[in-house]
Amino acid sequence: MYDVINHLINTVFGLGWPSWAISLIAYLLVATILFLVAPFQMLFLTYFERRAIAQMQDRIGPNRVGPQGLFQPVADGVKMFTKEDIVPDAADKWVHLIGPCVVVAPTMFMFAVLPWGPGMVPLDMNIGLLFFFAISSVSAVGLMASGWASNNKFALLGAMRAVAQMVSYEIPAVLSLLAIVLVTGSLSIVDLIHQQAGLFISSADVPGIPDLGLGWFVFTPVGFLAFIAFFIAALAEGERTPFDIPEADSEIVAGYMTEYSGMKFGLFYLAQYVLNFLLCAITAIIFFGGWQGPGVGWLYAQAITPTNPDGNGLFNVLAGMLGVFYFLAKTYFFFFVMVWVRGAYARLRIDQLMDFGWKFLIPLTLVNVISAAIWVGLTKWGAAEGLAFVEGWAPLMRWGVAFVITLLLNIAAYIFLARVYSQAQDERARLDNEVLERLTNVA
Amino acid sequence: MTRAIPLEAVLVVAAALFCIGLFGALSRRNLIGVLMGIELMLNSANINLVAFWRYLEPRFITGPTFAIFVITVAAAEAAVGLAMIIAIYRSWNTVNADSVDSLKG
Amino acid sequence: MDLLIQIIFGLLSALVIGAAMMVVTVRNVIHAALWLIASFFGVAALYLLLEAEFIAVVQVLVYVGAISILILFAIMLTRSNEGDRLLTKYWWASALIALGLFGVAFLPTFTGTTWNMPQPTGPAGTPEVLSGVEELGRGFVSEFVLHFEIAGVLLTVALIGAIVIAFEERSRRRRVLTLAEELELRKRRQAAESVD
Amino acid sequence: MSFFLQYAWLIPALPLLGFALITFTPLRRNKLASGWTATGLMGLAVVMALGLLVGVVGAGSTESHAATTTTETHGEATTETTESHGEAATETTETHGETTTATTESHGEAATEHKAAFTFPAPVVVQRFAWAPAGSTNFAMGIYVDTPVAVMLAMVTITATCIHLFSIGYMAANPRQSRFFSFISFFAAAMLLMVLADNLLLFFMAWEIMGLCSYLLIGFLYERPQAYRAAIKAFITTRIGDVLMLLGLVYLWTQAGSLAFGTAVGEIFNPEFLQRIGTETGFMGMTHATLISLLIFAGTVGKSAQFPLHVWLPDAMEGPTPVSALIHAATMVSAGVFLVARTFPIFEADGGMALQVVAIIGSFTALFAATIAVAQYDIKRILAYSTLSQLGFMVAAIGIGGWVAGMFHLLTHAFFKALLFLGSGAVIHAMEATPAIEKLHHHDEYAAQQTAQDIRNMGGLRTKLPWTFWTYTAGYLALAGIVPFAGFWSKDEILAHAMDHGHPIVYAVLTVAAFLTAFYMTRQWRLVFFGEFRGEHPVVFVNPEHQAEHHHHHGHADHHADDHGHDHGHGHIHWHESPTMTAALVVLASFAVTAGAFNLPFSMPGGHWLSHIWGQAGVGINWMVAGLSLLIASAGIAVGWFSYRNAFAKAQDTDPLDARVPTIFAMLNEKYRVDEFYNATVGRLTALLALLWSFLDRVVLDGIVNGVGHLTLFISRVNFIVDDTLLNDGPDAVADGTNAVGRQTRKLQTGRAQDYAAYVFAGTLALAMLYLYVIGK
Amino acid sequence: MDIQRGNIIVMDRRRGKLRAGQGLLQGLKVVWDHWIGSFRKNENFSQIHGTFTIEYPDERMKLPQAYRNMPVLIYDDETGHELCTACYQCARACPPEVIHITQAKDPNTGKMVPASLEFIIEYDACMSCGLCAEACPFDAIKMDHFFELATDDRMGLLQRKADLNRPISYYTTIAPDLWDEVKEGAMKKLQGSIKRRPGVIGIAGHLSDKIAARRRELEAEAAAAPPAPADAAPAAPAGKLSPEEKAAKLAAMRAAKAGGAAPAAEAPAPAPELSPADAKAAKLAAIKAANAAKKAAEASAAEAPAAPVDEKAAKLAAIRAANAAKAAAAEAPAAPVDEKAAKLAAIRAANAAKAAAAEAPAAPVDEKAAKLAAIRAANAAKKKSE
Repeated sequence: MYDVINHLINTVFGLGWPSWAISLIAYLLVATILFLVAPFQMLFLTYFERRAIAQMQDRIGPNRVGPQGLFQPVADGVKMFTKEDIVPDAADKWVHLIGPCVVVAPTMFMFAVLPWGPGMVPLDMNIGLLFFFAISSVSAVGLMASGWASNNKFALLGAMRAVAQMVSYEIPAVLSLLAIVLVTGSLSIVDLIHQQAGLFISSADVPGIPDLGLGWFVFTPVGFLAFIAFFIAALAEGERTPFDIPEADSEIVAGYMTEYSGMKFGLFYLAQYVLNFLLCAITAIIFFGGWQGPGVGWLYAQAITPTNPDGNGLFNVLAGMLGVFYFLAKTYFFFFVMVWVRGAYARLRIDQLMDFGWKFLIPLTLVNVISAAIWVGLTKWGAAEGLAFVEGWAPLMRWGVAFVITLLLNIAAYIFLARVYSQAQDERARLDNEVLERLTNVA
Repeated sequence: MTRAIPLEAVLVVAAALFCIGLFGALSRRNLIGVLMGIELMLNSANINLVAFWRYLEPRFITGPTFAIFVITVAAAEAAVGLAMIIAIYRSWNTVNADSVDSLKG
Repeated sequence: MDLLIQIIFGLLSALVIGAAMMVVTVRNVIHAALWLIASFFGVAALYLLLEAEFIAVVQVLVYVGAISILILFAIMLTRSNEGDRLLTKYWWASALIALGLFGVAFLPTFTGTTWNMPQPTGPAGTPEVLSGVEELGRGFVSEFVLHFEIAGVLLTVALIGAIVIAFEERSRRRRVLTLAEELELRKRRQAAESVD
Repeated sequence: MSFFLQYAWLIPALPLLGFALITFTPLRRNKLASGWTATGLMGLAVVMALGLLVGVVGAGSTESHAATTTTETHGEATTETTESHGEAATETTETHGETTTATTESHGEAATEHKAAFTFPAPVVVQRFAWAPAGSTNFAMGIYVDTPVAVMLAMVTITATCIHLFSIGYMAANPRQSRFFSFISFFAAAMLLMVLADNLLLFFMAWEIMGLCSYLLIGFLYERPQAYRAAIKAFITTRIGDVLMLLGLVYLWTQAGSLAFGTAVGEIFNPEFLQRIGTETGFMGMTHATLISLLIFAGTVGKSAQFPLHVWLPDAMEGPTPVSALIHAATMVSAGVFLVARTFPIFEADGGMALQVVAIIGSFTALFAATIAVAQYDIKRILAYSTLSQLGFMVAAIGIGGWVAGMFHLLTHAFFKALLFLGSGAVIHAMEATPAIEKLHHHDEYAAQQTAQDIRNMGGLRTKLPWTFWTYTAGYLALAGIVPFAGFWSKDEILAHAMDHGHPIVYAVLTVAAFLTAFYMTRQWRLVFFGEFRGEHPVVFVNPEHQAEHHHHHGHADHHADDHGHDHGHGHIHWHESPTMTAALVVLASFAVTAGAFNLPFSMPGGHWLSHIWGQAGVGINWMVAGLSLLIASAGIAVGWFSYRNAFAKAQDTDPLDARVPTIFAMLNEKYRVDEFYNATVGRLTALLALLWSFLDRVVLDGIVNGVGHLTLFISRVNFIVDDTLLNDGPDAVADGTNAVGRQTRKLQTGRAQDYAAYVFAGTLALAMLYLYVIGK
Repeated sequence: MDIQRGNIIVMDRRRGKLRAGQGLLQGLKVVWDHWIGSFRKNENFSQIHGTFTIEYPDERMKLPQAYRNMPVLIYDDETGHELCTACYQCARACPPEVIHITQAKDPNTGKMVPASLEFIIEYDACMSCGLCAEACPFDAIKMDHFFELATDDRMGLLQRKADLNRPISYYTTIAPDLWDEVKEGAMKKLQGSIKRRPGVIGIAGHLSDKIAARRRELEAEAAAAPPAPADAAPAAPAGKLSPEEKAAKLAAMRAAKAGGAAPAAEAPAPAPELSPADAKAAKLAAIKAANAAKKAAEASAAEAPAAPVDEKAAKLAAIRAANAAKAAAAEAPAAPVDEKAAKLAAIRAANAAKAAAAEAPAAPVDEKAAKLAAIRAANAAKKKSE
């Protein structure tokens, strides 16, 4: 983006601005683009969700406003704008205002590191992934503030539950990504995606694989278990159905959003859906290769890239478009899965949620980290690192052995944890009854 | 960066932050206010660490390493501190630093 | 470029210091906590300015993400009803100490001493070699492995400690009985009284 | 024979056993039993002593093999010797654990060249054991038997046994008879132990015990003030001598390193040692030897009642007669002489200076005592003074080097003096039975006894007490020095030695003394046994105390005939002599007669037996001296007999000598007023001293004490003031101060963590400022 | 099967224990099937999949005939006469007492006329219980299917007679069966009451002016033209039948042919000058006619296929006949007029049974059903005669 603008201003207009001005403008431009893309995504996603969930419930969903209800989100948006923004008088005015902002801002930040297509990443930080999750944890503060500011018991309780949930599910999310980071060896998201070329077996592991952009991590046992854990954690993080306690209508009115109306309420919605989009995007990126897909690699190779300066500009655009298409397709698929899950599952109680997170998911991800370590050990390490016996094997052989071992380990871990967890549940139930009886000695 | 801003400036900012944190820790009546003061002080220490690393020894990573350790310690401290505050609240039903003075001479 | 950086630095330090001042002086503890978060962000930005982006991110992740929430939780759990006067009785003494420390101790030392800035090795313009995340990681498992392990242990201990201190027995919690249970209890008690 | 040698230590043990039995067992309640046990044990002791004598003499002659010397380790306690030691309050001596084996250097026939160092005969039995192992000094105790010791033992045991026998009879009337016997046997044990002692310390211990016994026995009739006053006087005067003697012993010990007899290295008769102390000058120009010997001689003067310290012996007659006989005639007094004899080489070592002093004092005492004895009326006092003079003889003999003569005279004198005393005892015993005395007895027991002892009230007792008369006469003749009797031979030997060895003055003095001895004995003998019995109208002794109480108005006259016809009514007096008393008298008499044979000056087979067995050269008889002495003795007798032929028709007559030379006689009667002189000088001196001391005490010490008292009072008042202000109020103030400070600082400890943190940082601030602006500059 | 209250029925689905995680997947599968299926419209409720949303304003659900919401008054199309005779039965029966009636008076004689002058129902309080319809002896008040009652003013819900009047044709469109059952009686009673209503009293408000004007025209025409033959009902205007009379006759004819006989071919052209309510009723009728025609077309098209369709129709007719007979029996206590009606019904039932039998090849089942119907009709008649 920088060179495009630079070319535009300096050569075309010949103004000769300093480079920092150019880069400033470039970043501003990208930022505005992102700021536009985000709400549109939100609009589309809300529409997509309501239609999809309707279909799942043998209903039609919004089809009145505009053709097939396409303008429904716009209508909602307008409604949000028009609705009067009521602030409870005993509420803490400023904090009430800041709440939504702090919830929305981080989600926008997260777009900074999101690669849409090959070479199309606003900011390639070498700790992109960590940045992504660091910023996501900030929104919890906004929730807390808003919950508190509305001076409403239910809001506060809802906020506390939401924050507790987000914080406690951040851990399995980050841990599962840790496994992937362990495998890829770098925190940068772009590197992550580049390593997912190849066919079923990523080209990083076995260089000879034809690069169809399908070497996704999800095909490795480590990746798969990480994907499941991450996706569940993402559901919790984005407060999607099994874990959508905070804004559960049936329980605590609307959770922390109770005392909000109008645009602030809209902001919350925006934040929520953008976050969901981002989580689906990151899932797609990390486990399903982001913009990797058959043909993208080849097209990009032809295009002008820093490594291939004499490529054809057109291919660059084509590769970009195909990449974005793949990326968005995967993201929307995952969003569909989210909706699908929303359609399928009932809401968890807050203590079940916490139990599940702490006692099942986190151990699972920890085991996954171990298997990731084994995977890295087997595929990448040699004698230098102490694994002499692996020295002679062919990459495919190493990949195979690693695959089998990690698969077995993961399955065993999963079964064991599942059993332990279910036993724990029964135990807890029994305990509850016992306590109840002791307290009231009602047989 | 190092050309634009002299090291002293950063240090002064850190020092100012430290002193404010200190004042907060020493004078705030609410226990949690005290804890916040302490967090500020720890942050200022961190700034110093990073500033010294950046300006004086960019090649060696001791600076950031210790910054990270300070952060972990701060986290641990905050956790335990707050647990204690809650425990105090539960037993004395107040978080007022002044009223928690049963060790009075 | 330098000017821009200076401006940014000025703004950031203003943010940090201002937020810190607010943390200390604002009456409402929640506001103080929020200002604290603002100052954390300022500090994170400062780290970025000092090109220690890993530290910045960790700062955001740990301080803003975890500690501030912990503080907010603590504040909410300990809502004490009596109006909390802002500062303790002898606040001016501590103010004096803080100011003294700053004015007398820190300023002269910082401005006084001359720091031996390393001369840029490469030709002008080449970016200095900065130790980034990788070196950090490598350092953690080679040079600082002991510190790393101890930090790990410390965190575990703190975790357990915090739980032990703050944990409230399920049984000790006042359990609200449902109406049926209430009746049952009363019936049972009367039966017991009538017996003895 | 080796049995007696082996068990020589039994000799002192037996009487000690007697003492123990009598005092510690119920035996003491039965008077007769205690008496006979004491006597029996003494009999045994005699047998042992004689056996020892024979063994020693036998061993001495063969001297080929080393005398059986047994070293007794400390463990094997010879019961009686150590016990007695233990009791005696002696200063603690430190002895090494190691036992020194005395090696007997058998000198063989020591050729006594003139001026050759006098050496003792080789000891036959030396049994030593480490006594009180403490510290570095090696101190052994034990017995040391050589020929002189053996002879002395024999003499002492024989006399003691006789006296025991006698006192059974004599003391029959006394209620505390067992107490008497326990003391006497204790005394005998002490005397025997002293003789047997192998070192001067044990010697000194026994010496002290004897002192004690003499005190106890003199003061036996402790009801009478004169008795216990005499006991104290005796004890103190001997004590003066003993102190000096102790000084000497310590001096000797410092020089020699040990006090053991014997010529080995480290023992006091070691030739080099003697040679050394003989030459080295010590104190005031005199050599060590001189000093030591003079000091030791002081002991002798004290104990054997030589001139300056003789006053106690006559007063000691207050004790019962057997006591006087045993202690003040035979044994104890001769101990002093034995001491000088025992340590003779030391006296000799200094080239004769000490011996000269000894000789002078000895001869002077002899003359002096003899003169006093002439003017005495009391039978026992006459004998006392005669003992004094005879001791003077012995000391003089030793002083002029006549060691054998002195010893010989000691032996013989013991026998006949004991005889004489027992005789007088028998006489007194009889006299007390006379009615006049008995009547007096009722009024004043003491006066009665004194009048009983007064020879003026006696007379004509030869027919009444025949056994006593004849034994007494034997003693009298021996003492006077008539040929066949023991006295002559020993006295003659002394005189011979004096003449041979160039001591004319001593010879002259001793000769005059001998003459006087003969005179006063004859006087006594004549007054007691011849003439008419003057007991009906005795010269009643006036008891100063009673006089005060009794009848003041009696005035001075009662000194003469009492109410003359008053007591006539009793008629015939029954004179009685108890058999035990006479048996003892007879035995002693036989010895008095035969004792002389022990050391006949003739070189016939038995001649010089004593000097022979004592390893000294027998001194040939000096016919001239012998004849001269015989002449003098008979002259004395004659003069005595004739001057008192018709004297004292009545008890109250004046003494012919008194009549002739009244002033001299009076002076002699009052014993040269030595007592008074002492009282005047020493008494007044001590009185003066006492006065001074009391003054000193009252003024100075009291002054000091009171002064101190006042001072302390003052100081205390000052102290109180100081204390009150400074110490009371001060600490209070301090306490209050600290309290206040505490209360202030307590405020510091507010319990609020924040304040503590504030203090911390204030501290850092201060330190920073200090460092930056003060030090850092 | 009857389920005793309180005890628990254990359903054994004989399926394997769900391993952890399988349950979740199966849930997803269920939802997936629904999602896929939901792209088809769901015809009737027995299907599981397919969207069943009825886009309400555009599509409407066929309300069941017995659906009742808000009572309306019925008036006869042909005569314009309201069936309501102001007998107050409905007002008495109404629980929330929302019906207020004032009886009409003959202006001339001052006598009470069996017609209502004013008939008010407070729609906002009416709970549509249908008790008034049941209580009305003259079937004058029926429960309508109209629920879109949104008005913007409160008085809107206070329905006067003008608002309440509905033509019989409309009622027959919404509840044909119910009307059939009571049609004869109602008409008979109507005739009775018409007779006792002078002038235009009792004519639905909106028609009364027109009819009065019409009558005046007729009278004028009659005056002008020779007196038209007096048909049975004085009300029937001579000459050209007013369109609604024609419509009413048509309805009657159709009702007669209700048994599925070939429907009247002609589609009545909606009378342009009908008042808005009649226009609507007319349109309704037209539509229903079209539907019936369509159904008939299907039926005719479907004739070729197997007989079960006819059999079903026959059975239906028989049942209906039985119901009619029973209903007639229910009205036994009514006046002798009813007996004649009952006999008529019996004869008709027999003719129907015979017709059905003639039509279909003599399938044993139909004969039995017809015989049954005949016997039942005979019993009913016998009972009535007793």
